[in-house]
Amino acid sequence: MTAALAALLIPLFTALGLLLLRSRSGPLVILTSLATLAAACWALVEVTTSGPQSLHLGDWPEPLAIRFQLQPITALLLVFTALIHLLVAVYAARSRHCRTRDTDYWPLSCLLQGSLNALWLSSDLFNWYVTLELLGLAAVALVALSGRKAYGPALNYLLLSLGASLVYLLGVALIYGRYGVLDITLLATQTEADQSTRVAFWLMTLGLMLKAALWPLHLWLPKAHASAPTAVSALLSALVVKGPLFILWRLWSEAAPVELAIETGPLLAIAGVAALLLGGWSALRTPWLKSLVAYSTVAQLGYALMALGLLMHWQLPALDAALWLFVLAHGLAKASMFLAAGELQATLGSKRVSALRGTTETMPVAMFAFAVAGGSLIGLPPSGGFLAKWMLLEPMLGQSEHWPWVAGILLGTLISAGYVFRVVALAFDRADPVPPDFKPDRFAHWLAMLPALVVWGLALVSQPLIAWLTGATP
Amino acid sequence: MTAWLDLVLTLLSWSLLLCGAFFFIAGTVGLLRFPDIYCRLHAVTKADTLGLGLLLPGLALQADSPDRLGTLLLVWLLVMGSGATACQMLARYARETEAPVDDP
Amino acid sequence: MTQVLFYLILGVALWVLGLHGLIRLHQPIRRIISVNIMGSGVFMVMVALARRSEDPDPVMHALVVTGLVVAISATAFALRLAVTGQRSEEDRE
Amino acid sequence: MIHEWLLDGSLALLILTLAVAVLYVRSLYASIVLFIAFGLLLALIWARLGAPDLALAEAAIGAGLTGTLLLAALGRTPVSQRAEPAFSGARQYVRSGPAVVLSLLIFWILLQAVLPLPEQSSAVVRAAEQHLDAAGVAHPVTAVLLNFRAWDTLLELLVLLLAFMAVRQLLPSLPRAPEAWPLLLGWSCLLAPLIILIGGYLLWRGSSDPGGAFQAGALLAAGAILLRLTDLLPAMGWHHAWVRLLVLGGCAFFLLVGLFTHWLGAGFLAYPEGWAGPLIILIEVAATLSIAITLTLLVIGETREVRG
Amino acid sequence: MIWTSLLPLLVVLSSLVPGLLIFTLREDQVRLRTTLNLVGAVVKILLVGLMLWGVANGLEFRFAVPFIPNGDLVLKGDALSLQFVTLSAVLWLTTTIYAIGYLEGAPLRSRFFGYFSLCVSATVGLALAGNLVTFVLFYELLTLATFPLVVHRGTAAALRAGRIYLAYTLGGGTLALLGAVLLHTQVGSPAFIPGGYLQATLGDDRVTLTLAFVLLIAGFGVKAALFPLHGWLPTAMVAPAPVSALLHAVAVVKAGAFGLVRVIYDVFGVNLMTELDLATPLLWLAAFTILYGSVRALFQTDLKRRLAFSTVSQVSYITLGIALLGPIAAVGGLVHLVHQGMMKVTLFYCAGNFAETLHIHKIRDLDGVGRRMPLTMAAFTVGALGMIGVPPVAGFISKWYLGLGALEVGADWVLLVLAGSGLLNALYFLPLLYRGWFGPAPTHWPHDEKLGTGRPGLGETHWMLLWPALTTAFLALLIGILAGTGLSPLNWAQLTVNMEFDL
Repeated sequence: MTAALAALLIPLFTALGLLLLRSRSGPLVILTSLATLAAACWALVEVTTSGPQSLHLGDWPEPLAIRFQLQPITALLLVFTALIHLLVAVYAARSRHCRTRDTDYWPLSCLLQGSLNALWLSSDLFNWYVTLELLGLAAVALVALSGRKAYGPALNYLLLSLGASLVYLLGVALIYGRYGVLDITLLATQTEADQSTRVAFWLMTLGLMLKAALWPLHLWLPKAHASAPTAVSALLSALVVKGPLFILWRLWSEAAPVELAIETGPLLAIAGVAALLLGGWSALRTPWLKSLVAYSTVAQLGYALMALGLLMHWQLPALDAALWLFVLAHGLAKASMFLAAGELQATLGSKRVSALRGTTETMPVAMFAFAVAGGSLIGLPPSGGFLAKWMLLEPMLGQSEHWPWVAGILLGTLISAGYVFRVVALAFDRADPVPPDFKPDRFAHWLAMLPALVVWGLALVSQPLIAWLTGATP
Repeated sequence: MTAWLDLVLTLLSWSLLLCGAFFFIAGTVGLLRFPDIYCRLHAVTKADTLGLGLLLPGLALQADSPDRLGTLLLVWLLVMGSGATACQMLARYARETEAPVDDP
Repeated sequence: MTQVLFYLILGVALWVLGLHGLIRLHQPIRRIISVNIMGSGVFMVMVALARRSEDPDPVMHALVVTGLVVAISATAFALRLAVTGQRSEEDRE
Repeated sequence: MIHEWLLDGSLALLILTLAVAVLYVRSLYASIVLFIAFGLLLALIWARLGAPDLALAEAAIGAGLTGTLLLAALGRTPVSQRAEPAFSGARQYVRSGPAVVLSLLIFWILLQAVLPLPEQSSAVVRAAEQHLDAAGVAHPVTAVLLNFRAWDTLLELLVLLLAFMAVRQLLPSLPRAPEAWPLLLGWSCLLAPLIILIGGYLLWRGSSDPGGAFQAGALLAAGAILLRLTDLLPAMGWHHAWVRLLVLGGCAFFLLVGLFTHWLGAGFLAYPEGWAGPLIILIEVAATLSIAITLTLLVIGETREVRG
Repeated sequence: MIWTSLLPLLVVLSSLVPGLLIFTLREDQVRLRTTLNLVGAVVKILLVGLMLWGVANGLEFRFAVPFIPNGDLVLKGDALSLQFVTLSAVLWLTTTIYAIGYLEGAPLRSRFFGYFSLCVSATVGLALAGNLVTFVLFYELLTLATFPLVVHRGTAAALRAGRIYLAYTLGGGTLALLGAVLLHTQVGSPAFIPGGYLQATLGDDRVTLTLAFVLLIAGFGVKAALFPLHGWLPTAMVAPAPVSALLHAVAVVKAGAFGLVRVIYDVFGVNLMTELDLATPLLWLAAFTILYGSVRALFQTDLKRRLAFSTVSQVSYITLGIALLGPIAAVGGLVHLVHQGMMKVTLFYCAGNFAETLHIHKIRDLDGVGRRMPLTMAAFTVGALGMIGVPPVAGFISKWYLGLGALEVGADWVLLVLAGSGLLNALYFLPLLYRGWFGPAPTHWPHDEKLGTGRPGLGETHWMLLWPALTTAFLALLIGILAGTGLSPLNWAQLTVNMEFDL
């Protein structure tokens, strides 16, 4: 647990230190990020060797204390967060086009990482509310870094995020009123499928869905993510939306009464399919590059939502692996995509998709990163996205009464292929290439490529990864 | 004897409270109905000062310890002070930003 | 009907009112106020729940205090964003 | 019995009327003023429900500071943008029929959910009562806030800090105050020491009675804002080390306590035997100052320095 | 790890590694790039030769790494896969030489040759794939690697073709993937075995089996250009000639056809196919596609488009052969995989030569070209006659076996299809030959690039364009003449079929 605590505290202390010293030192953040990563890896090793651990904060007994729970998934998410944060920090420190270098990006992103880590570790309903608020405020503050034009979307994001928290909080209040506990493990032993519980779980789910931008509560996301600075967009899409998703997953897979989960599952799964189709459709239509990437986040979260819904409906723990593979693969691919998109649009001086004409010639690395990451989003083998899709397809095709769901995946795949290749095909257009305004920054382009390669590289460790995920999730 | 005294005190206290409430209501009506800012300020501050000035003795008559009396006194002083200051600020602000009311 | 239930219902009513405002209104400051009313509704539910036992439940009270601080923090940020955002729109015109 | 209901009933009626009015009154200014009244009424209800801590906090934070913030925001909102677009009072309310029906439906569903709740009880309350002796403070709310669920409180301080950091990169909210008039100056001079006194009292009282860091911090912030507006307090620029220390002190000290308790083997945020009381007081002092300064800065906002 | 398990991997890497290296080269590093290309191609041929020798001597080549539960990534060299691998390796070498000549001085050659090598790696990986999961994986990778080649020119037409190509192939890939997952959920993904693995494990779940079959056939049928999934092929003609040659003769269409072979023989197996009666619709579809492609070819005025529709028709001979489910027909189908490859690649080289040297694109411009470029025209003639089925060119052998096979299983009507198609082939190829040899030569060619010496003979065009065409034409003739000997493709096909039908 010490390692996990270290992963939690290092970013927080870094943020405080930076503020205290009025420092905006990228290298320092990179250094502490490395330390966090090391701590997170250590936690992962610890949890793999000696099993899940839990810590009662303040050493108080069961119903009173807030409990930290270090499960294998938690440890994996700690590592994942640290990895993405480190990558984006390197980008923010190094890229010529990154406008966040001389801003409060550094302490804010550290606080963001700290709050995410607090969220992964916690298992207390109210504590989650506070971490969600922390996460939301940090995210909005980061979006607002992009200057005045982002204030509108940032405000909308903030208000909806606050509203969502209060919807969630009312659910928590009802749960407390009904069962008198806040700890999720204690709750799990007591829940019954009565009216109060049902309404409480629905409220919490709705709030979290809004926060995670799950369809149909996603409308705030594209504008917010697209108007943020590039480094921030990457953090938001890769990490922040996964926080509420994690809580949703823990709620439904651990605490909710089985009848309720079976009953609610199809609704979530249908919302997931709708997200895939409508998010993908919007991505196909939008004229703006970053909006396209942001809409693709909406669509891709549909896969995760579908996995969650079906997991609940069929009570199939095997789908856990699919869900978390989606989260990992999407996070890596999206980080890569946003960095590439940001570099492309900064170098070309235009935010339009149509400006990408001929970029395979002028900026081959960035475009290649975009395409490779897109391949994982489509789910082309042997990328991480493919593995996740495979894990999701397997139980669907295994029984003939589940077959209708396959249509959702099929259409989703085709639509994602549509919007990814909409960009890629344009990039091969040599008839009338848009000349770049600057000399391309090759280091930044390779940095964008890195997570995309990692997500394809998951294929090399796929077997142990899947086995670990299947065994690791409770 | 004490019972009689109690009754008188209670009656007195309640009549003071009622009077205070009446002035508060009158002040509020004035705030809503008077034509311009100065009149409204006049209504609010006068009526509130009077209303509070009646309410507090009314409550003081029901108080059971000197502590409570002290608190009530402090409340009265603070509200009087703030009310006067606020009224002055508002009036002056109005005067500095708007044309005088009685100008033809 | 007990006092607890009465205030529970009142809290829920405030929450719904706030939610309605958040969805229906457009003026940023009004929407911020709506969120605050929604928050008051939840807090009222929580305080009412705390009232169930003879000694009021300190846990709920503590949670509401935390909630209040969160609310003021978010409100301050939201208001500033709203005001600055409006001004930037004005500048552009 | 009946007058209890009379009180509860009129409070409920008032607060509902106020809430509807706040949302749908035509003038934004009126809406804000009514919202301040709403906050005060809420404080009254908290008191009525036996939650004096909350009543204090609500009066200071909910009504006072939020009111100031709202009025400041109103002052900076151009008149053209104050109106609700397509907002025409009651008529519009009627026209939004479906939304109203939906809201009523939600209300009905929630009603079903809360009906059985008054009969239930909580295991956490019993546990809190049991362990109150070991908590280091006598007032149960403070015990929960700073000991049983200290982690929540720590995160909440971070929320406050984050809000401040977020606001810092935007424009200052209050326009430069005009030169203070003598009456205001005099009154402020009189009021400020009193506020500091009461703030300190609230903080000290928190360990045994309602009160504590947040209420005290909010009150101190109110005093500081008053003094700052009348120029009786120097500008609190972020470049001053003391401002930074005070703002960050609460979180930092709290986190350090956590770190050291973990280091010493007691467990994260588990105060060692006998240290709970003093440590809580120290944390509360640091937190109060942090809260006070942060709230002050949130409301008045000093010169911005984030982007040149 | 012993060398027999590494060899399949090395065969794939021998083009993958040079490909990745080429991406990093600057445009002007021509010599290094050429060296890498040629060394890769030669090494691959040597490795494949080694493997051929090994398989003939009963060695087993199998490389496996874990991938997903119950589905390892397996590369395996068996008789069937070697047939395809050898074809790819040989044609890669000739096409590489051809492409170097073709693209001399053109921009973005590093990118072109990089993707070109990736494309061959994917094809070889697909040929060596030892189970369905691996096959689907390389099938998708092939799509990705070929797309940049199709849009290489970057013109509006190229982009349009690229989009159509992607829409078809990604859609097909997804269907094939669904089919593979469906089977995987039932029995996992065991290795391909002659006779199929499904019957032993999955008795008679008709619905699942039929659905899986339909999905897989629809998926692989896209690349095999089965009607109505052939639409991408003619539009993809805008690509540079080496790409057309590679796509149409080897990589893409053959990948589809090879997928069909694997599904029918090594996954479902002949017995199960007969039992479920799945082959008949496929047979009809193949027969229809053969005629449809020929008829459409007849009406094309553009040389490359005519060749493309001819491909649509010719690839379906393979499908026809395997769908007949008889050993002799199977031999015909399998051997046509190689034969059609050789002949069609020759035709495309020649079409490319005409276009590059004299800017001839339309059929009406072919008049008298045989006098200006006799050697190219001779190679073209060999290819065209082979397509029609004139002995002793290789095409005759395939058609002969297909006809015999049809009689063997009692599907006499197939003979009519073959005869009709042969007639149509003659109708659309012979006019070309007539124009080329006997048409009046124009006074001016559309645009004479003056490649080579500019005179008829060995210098009629750039030597790197001429020699590959002559080589493949010669090979097409040779494998036809030597069909009866031990190392001919026919013999290999026989060997494979003997295993499949357990003869």
